[in-house]
Amino acid sequence: MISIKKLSKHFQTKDQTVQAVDDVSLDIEKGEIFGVIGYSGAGKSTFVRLLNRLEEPTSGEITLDQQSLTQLGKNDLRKKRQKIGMIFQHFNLLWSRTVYENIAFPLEIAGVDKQNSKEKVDELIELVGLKGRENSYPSQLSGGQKQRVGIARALANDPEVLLCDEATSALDPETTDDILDLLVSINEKLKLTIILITHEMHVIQKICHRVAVMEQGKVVEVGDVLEVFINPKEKTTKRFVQQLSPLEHDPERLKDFITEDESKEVVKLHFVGGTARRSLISEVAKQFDVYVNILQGSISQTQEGSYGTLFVELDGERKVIDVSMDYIRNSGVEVEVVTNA
Amino acid sequence: MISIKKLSKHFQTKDQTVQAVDDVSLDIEKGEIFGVIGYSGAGKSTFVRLLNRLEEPTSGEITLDQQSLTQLGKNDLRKKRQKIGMIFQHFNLLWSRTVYENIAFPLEIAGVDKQNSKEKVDELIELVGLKGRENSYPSQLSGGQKQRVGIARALANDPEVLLCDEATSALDPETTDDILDLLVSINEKLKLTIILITHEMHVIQKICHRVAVMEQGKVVEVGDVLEVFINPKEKTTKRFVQQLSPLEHDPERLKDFITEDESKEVVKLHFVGGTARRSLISEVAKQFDVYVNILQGSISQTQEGSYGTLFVELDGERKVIDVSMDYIRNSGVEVEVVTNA
Amino acid sequence: MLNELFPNVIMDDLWTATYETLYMTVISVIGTFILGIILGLVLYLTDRGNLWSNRLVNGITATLVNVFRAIPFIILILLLIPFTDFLMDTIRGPKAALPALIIGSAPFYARLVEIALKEVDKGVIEAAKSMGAKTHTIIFKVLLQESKPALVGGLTVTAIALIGYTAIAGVIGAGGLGDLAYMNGFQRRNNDVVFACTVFIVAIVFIFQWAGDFTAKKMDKR
Amino acid sequence: MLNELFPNVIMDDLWTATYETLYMTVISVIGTFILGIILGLVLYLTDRGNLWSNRLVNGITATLVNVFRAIPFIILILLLIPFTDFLMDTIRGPKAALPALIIGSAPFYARLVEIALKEVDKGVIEAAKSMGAKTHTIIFKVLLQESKPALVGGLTVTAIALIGYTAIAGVIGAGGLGDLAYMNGFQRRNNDVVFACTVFIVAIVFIFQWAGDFTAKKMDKR
Amino acid sequence: GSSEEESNGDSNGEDTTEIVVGATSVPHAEVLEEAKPLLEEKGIDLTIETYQEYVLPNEDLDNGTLDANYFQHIPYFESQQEDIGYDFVNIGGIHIEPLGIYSKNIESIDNVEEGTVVLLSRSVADHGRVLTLLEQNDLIKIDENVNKDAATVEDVVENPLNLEFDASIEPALLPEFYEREEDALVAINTNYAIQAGLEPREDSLIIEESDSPYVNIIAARAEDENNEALQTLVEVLRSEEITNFIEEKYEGAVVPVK
Ligand SMILES: Nc1ncnc2c1ncn2[C@@H]1O[C@H](COP(=O)(O)OP(=O)(O)OP(=O)(O)O)[C@@H](O)[C@H]1O
Ligand SMILES: Nc1ncnc2c1ncn2[C@@H]1O[C@H](COP(=O)(O)OP(=O)(O)OP(=O)(O)O)[C@@H](O)[C@H]1O
Ligand SMILES: [Mg+2]
Ligand SMILES: [Mg+2]
Repeated sequence: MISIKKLSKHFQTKDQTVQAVDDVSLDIEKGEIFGVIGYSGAGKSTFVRLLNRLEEPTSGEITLDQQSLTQLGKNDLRKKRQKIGMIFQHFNLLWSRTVYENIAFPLEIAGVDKQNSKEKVDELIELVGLKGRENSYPSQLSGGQKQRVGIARALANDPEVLLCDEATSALDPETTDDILDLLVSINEKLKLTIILITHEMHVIQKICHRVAVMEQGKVVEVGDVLEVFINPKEKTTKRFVQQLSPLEHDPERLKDFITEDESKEVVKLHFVGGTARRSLISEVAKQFDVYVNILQGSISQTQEGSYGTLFVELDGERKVIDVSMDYIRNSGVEVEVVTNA
Repeated sequence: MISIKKLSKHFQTKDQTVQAVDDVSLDIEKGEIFGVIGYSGAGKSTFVRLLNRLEEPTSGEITLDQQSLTQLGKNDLRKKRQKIGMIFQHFNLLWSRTVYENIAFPLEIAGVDKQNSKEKVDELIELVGLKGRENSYPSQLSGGQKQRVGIARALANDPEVLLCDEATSALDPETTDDILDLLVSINEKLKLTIILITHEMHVIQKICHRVAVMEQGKVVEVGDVLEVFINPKEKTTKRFVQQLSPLEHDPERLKDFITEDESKEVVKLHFVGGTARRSLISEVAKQFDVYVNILQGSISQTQEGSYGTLFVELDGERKVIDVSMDYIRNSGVEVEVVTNA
Repeated sequence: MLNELFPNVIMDDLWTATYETLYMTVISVIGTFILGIILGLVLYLTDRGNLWSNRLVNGITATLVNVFRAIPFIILILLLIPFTDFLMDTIRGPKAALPALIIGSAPFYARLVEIALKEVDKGVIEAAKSMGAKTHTIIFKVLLQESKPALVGGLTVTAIALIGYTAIAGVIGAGGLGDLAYMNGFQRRNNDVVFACTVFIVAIVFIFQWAGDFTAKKMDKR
Repeated sequence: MLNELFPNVIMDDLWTATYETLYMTVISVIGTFILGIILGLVLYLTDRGNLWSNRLVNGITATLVNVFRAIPFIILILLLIPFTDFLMDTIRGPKAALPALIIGSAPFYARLVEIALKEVDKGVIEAAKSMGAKTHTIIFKVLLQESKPALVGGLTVTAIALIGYTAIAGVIGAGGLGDLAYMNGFQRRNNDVVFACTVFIVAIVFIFQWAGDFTAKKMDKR
Repeated sequence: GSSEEESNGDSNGEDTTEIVVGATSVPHAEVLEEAKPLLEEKGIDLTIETYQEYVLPNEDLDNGTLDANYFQHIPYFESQQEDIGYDFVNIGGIHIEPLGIYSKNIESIDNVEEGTVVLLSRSVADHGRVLTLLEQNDLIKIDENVNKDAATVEDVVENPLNLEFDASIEPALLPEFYEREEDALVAINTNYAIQAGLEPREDSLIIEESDSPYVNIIAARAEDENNEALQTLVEVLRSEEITNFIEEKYEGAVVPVK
């Protein structure tokens, strides 16, 4: 549905040229929820701003529904944009309008009549939990409340494509979940295509179908969410995936367990779904004369089996430990001995 | 060090009175990292803004270092504020100043000479990863980059108290970690007191000593981080704590495992530190004729033992399952049978 | 008592002059507002990087605006006489002063409008663009709305400057308080008349300023 | 050729008048800038809810500013004669026009300054406050810096209005292009002189406007 | 407009005639105001239009806005006719405003020092008068080829004392300059001099005599030369009542034409 070809955007500052987006090619399907992650300054915001031509590309092409967006005339672009909702990182609310009026704005633009508009806006206000604050001005709202107005506004005109720039990063987990559920339900009901920038991996995990990882303007990795999560290739991706179980790699806390003692070995077990049996740890305990002490980590059940990482201490004779490790390896779980580096 | 007594702040809007902060009493120690969490609109921002009197309280008192802040004269307040750094939710950078000049601003205010100022600013720019962008203006920065300028600015004048309003919520995990490490190291070196608003629980977990939970202007729960995490009392708190292992409570995904089958039981094991042995699962596997299948959950090692939650399936004869559960319970781990509600 | 302090002040004249001043000011403020907003919008929109970015139109408008600000007001009045005659069917009296007053102050207000529009947050304009707003909508619902306090502030300043201009318009018999002060007061050395007129003008200025401030404050929801 | 088209234009006079206009405008722009910024700051800072919030001072300043804007310029010149004599040691010529020009336009610029300051983001003022900045620092490093483009824009508008005022200042022999246009052009029906003077004034207006726009654009880092 | 009123007046015939007369504020408009009730008695309804300067009243007379004007003296009237080509007539002279030259420090016109500043009104209509007065006292010489009444500062051909002319002062401000520019010669119209508290005959160094050619007249379009209403206007303005009024009110600053 959205096809991006060799898209680049350069900014000229006094000292240097910043290659905010650098030769990006991508295809995003209709009805897909597409996540974009990357470090601060990687070019994520610039990338989505190119998608509705708020930023004119330096080079490259964007095709939306067979139509070249980059060559669209002013008027056609305007019409197209009415069907592309956008949630801004900095909200960009009109301070002169109340919450209600801000949300009604895209409807006014699209020429929806007052009655229908009111219904829609009231519904959205309810959905984003701002009931009772309709007549407040943005300056009277908290950060998260402003963000929610921005979200409601972007959804008001039933867009076909929704661009979200850190739409939930000012929100608490409860509100985030509500908003995400809302997005998923619209996505399913109306085949809304969503492109979603975030640095919160659980957002990606919860609702995205595919994810792209940006680094210095380039897309360095792209794929199905689970695939990328299970098998992150790039260092950046690994760092992001790690966020899902933030404690697992805390070397400080593992240090105490890593000793010279031959009879104890700290290993990292990496469950990658598929063949891995769930009862692996008790199987090992039963079959071999070792104790498996779970130190830290997290594991979760996905459609395709267990997925996650556990750090465990194997406690037993050296030989037995080695055999157990082989056994675990053969069950389809990656095993890695952790040493003090 | 900071003592807050019956602090309240009301806002008057056209339709209603918003009780943003409502009768809050708290004590925060010197050198403490104090987290504040709560839903959007709970009054967190208003609360910290009261602490440096950017917002005048409706009633109540704040004492800082034995001095009543609420009664301080203009000039004394000004001097006091030089030692209270603040990171704003919306950055509040001066658009007319470059990155370098923005960070140097508090030093200019404190009258630090050019040479010393330059050293300090260069060091901070390096620390927040903006080397090479010193001469950019805020309008040329990404959201996260702006946030980092705000952080560097708040730290420039070696404050004694640091107020952080969602300081890291626009940042990717890597940068967040770097910033948090930086805060911890300053906290340890210089006994910096930090009051930190966030909705990211891993931030609280990683660096806070104590945490307060706000709801509708009130502090509904406050305590040591681990304590609150292990034993959240309020519904809000529970919802936040859940964020740390977002998958564990996903009832959708557990459903498949919960069956009528007598020989299989899904239980939730709650490790609360202290006496719980790490090798519990392999012990059970060895001693009883059951298989322990780890379904999902996460566990981590803290100074005080294992802490976390695992959902496991016990697979064996009914009687043996019951005995195993007793055994586990006696090891100091909370056991809860999960049913389909 | 009053008669003693103000021996030369004729109340009827003062009221007539007040009426004339108000008549000229109010009508020309309305005209200036409309013309100034249009010119200011054109200046802003055709500037580089903005919605209608167009060097030529910008250049022409800027030239027009500058030329009309450049011509000394007294000469402007005289130059406009044929135009005034055509438009108003008279070249004498308060009515005849209106074209010159409006044409003299609209370019000035246009610049204030331009400055006000430049202060509008680029982000909200982008937001409106991203919703597919027509330029028309962006103008009326974003630019003019978000700059309201500054537009009203600028209009207040212009209105008060206009009161000053009406005094000059006395040369074509427009009357008004400034003219009364000059003709019956200043030229005849009747200080009481000058003083009375000034008090009346100050009162009008205060009312305008107060109304402007009040409206601007009311509109400012930041 | 030029002599035929402009039979009555004496180039020397034109240059002298240009010099006089520039002299009066430039110096009074500087004076207006300083005085206007001070008054504008006082108006802004003493307003309700701002740093020095003070009804009395605000009221007095507003009154002063309004009164001086209310007095017709010609009468202001007359009223200021003793003051001018004391200050400048002459009451004739371009130099003598300066006090009236400055006092006449500073209140006007003050209002534009006030409007510009109101547009400064409250957030950055709070940020400066939270760092314990002195009011002095907030004024010079935040308020004036963050409103620079609007301040310069307003000054440009004021400067061009001042060019118009210099024409009126002709009544005390201040000279200048506006006066030349009136005396040698308009009064003697020498249309060529009026035209030549207007062209020169337009040129000056253009230079001022261009310089102002350029500076404002350069300063605007948003 | 007033031309309509005029045609109304014509159609109404004998009872009332309306005339519109343009005048400058002092003393012309004041004199006309005084004459208004007298004219009413004679069936003439007078409308006074006040002007601030000397170009528009002639312009308006020419284009029919006015029926007559009363602000200019004969030399200016003639130079205007010549320069612009108006077809006007002088219906009658009413008064003279003698112009004087004053100075705070200079004791006598014979003691004028080299380089003395001479301050003149910015009204071109007055320049010839002042220069003629100076020439009569041998301070300067005006180009013989120009009409003395229309002479300007540029027409001064001999200036032995190097007098420095400044001819751009607002006439009403001249008394102020007299007070403060103590070493200058200041040419002040008598009306302004009196209003500023000067005694023209005593305080002036030189002053125009009553045989001055600068008689202020009622001017009208040539076709109205025999207009009855305008004739009546002149009559009334020359009547004893008005003459007395002028003498009393202006104490010598305005001298009625006999
Ligand atoms: N100036 C104001 N006028 C009226 N109401 C206000 C004002 N400022 C804040 N509020 C209200 O006070 C409440 C608390 O706001 P606050 O900004 O403290 O929330 P918060 O906990 O920081 O939320 P978030 O996480 O969304 O930033 C909110 O309901 C908000 O709408
Ligand atoms: N107008 C501009 N002029 C110059 N450089 C710019 C401009 N806008 C963005 N940049 C630079 O382009 C790069 C990409 O910016 P972008 O806003 O796309 O990053 P991002 O991935 O959204 O980061 P964040 O997560 O911090 O919001 C950054 O280095 C930024 O500084
Ligand atoms: Mg971004
Ligand atoms: Mg907040």
